[in-house]
Amino acid sequence: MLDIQLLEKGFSPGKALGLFAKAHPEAGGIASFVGKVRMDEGVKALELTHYEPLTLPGMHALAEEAQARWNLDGLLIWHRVGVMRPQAPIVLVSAAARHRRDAFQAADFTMDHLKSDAWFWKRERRADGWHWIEPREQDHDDLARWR
Amino acid sequence: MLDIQLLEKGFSPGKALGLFAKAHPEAGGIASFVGKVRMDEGVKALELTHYEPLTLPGMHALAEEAQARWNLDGLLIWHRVGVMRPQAPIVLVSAAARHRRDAFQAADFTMDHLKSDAWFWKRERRADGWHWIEPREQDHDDLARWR
Amino acid sequence: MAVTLIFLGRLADLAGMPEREIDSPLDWGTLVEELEGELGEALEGEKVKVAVNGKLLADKRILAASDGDEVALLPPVSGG
Amino acid sequence: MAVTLIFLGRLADLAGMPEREIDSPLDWGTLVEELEGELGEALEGEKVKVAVNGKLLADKRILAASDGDEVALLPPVSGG
Repeated sequence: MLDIQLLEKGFSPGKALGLFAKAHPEAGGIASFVGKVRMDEGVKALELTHYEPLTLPGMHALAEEAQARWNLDGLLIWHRVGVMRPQAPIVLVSAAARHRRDAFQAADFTMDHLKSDAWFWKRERRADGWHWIEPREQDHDDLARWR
Repeated sequence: MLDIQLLEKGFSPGKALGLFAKAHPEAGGIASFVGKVRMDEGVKALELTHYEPLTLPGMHALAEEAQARWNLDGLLIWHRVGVMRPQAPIVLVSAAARHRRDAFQAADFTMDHLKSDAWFWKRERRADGWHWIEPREQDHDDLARWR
Repeated sequence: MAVTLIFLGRLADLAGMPEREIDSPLDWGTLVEELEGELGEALEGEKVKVAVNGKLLADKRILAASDGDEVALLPPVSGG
Repeated sequence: MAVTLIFLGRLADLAGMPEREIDSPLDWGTLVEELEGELGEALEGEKVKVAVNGKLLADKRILAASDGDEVALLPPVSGG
């Protein structure tokens, strides 16, 4: 079962994970990742822009690729868009599978792709205004692991 | 911050993760794994035996090794002991870190070691009685990745 | 007779707006010419991609948009 | 004058009990002799480890337990 959402408002990762686990009683393991806006000094807000005609289909395609590569019972991908404060959750990925490695790999793969190969544009507001953020070199390296 | 527990009673992974996230506002990411008793056909219950004088110190040593290998803000390891029903959570691992890869690696590493290199003995009750479970070959391979 | 341009990421800053209309029909040469200055230059960058009605073009230089089409101009992404 | 033996995992099945007392002092030879039959044989298996008062022995054959000690007999683990 896929649960793919672009969210305009805040959400509770703990609650979402609880419901996802309940929806997959057959899964032996669930691997999850929650990404939050970091409290980097001087960052007052983060804005994520998307282009829904590409962003949402892209998330579905990503989920389908993960399902094709690993034996999953379910995959959840929730991603915030809009303006967020430090500590707000940005992204939640959760993979339910019979076996532990499949769940871990699928969650890891999905996060790497969301981070630098999905249609999101990110900027930070600092004291002197907004600044666009580019993926770090590390993000590209992370992605290359799956090719 | 380490949160290492051996639990005699059931617990709610969603709730535990929510509290763990709240306790680590500085972490940019939290990677988690929940392992549950699988609903394999014919399995009526699972029992995990431990030997506390070794099991608990072993879990602390494991957590310290993970902290030494990766840059973590916090690590939670909760493990059930006693008799459990299918679908009950057995283990929860959660790693909070500034960077995503550290969180994923630490959670993955900790799970692999809990699975086949920690002081737990597991048996299943089937229609014809109790059966001891050995780690699968795959579990040993998983562990070898970290050496 | 118009095409809607959608500017994403830093292209919206350069354009000074998130979207605008432009006369149709529209090909790549005309688009770059119309969006002169820094914005036009930025569009020529090889990392900028183009989607028409939600479908990514393999090569933006084959752009051929007509009345009612939505053309999205997409700089390199950055998410997570 | 006694040592407490703790049987873990399948060793508890073979012993028919989770723990018992045995006379001290106790060395490895005496222990295997006392726990005869299938249990004694199982203990000799190289994967069975021994802890005294919560400290794992590098080599179980150096066991030297005295009155009040707790000796845990540990078959291969399996968790998760």
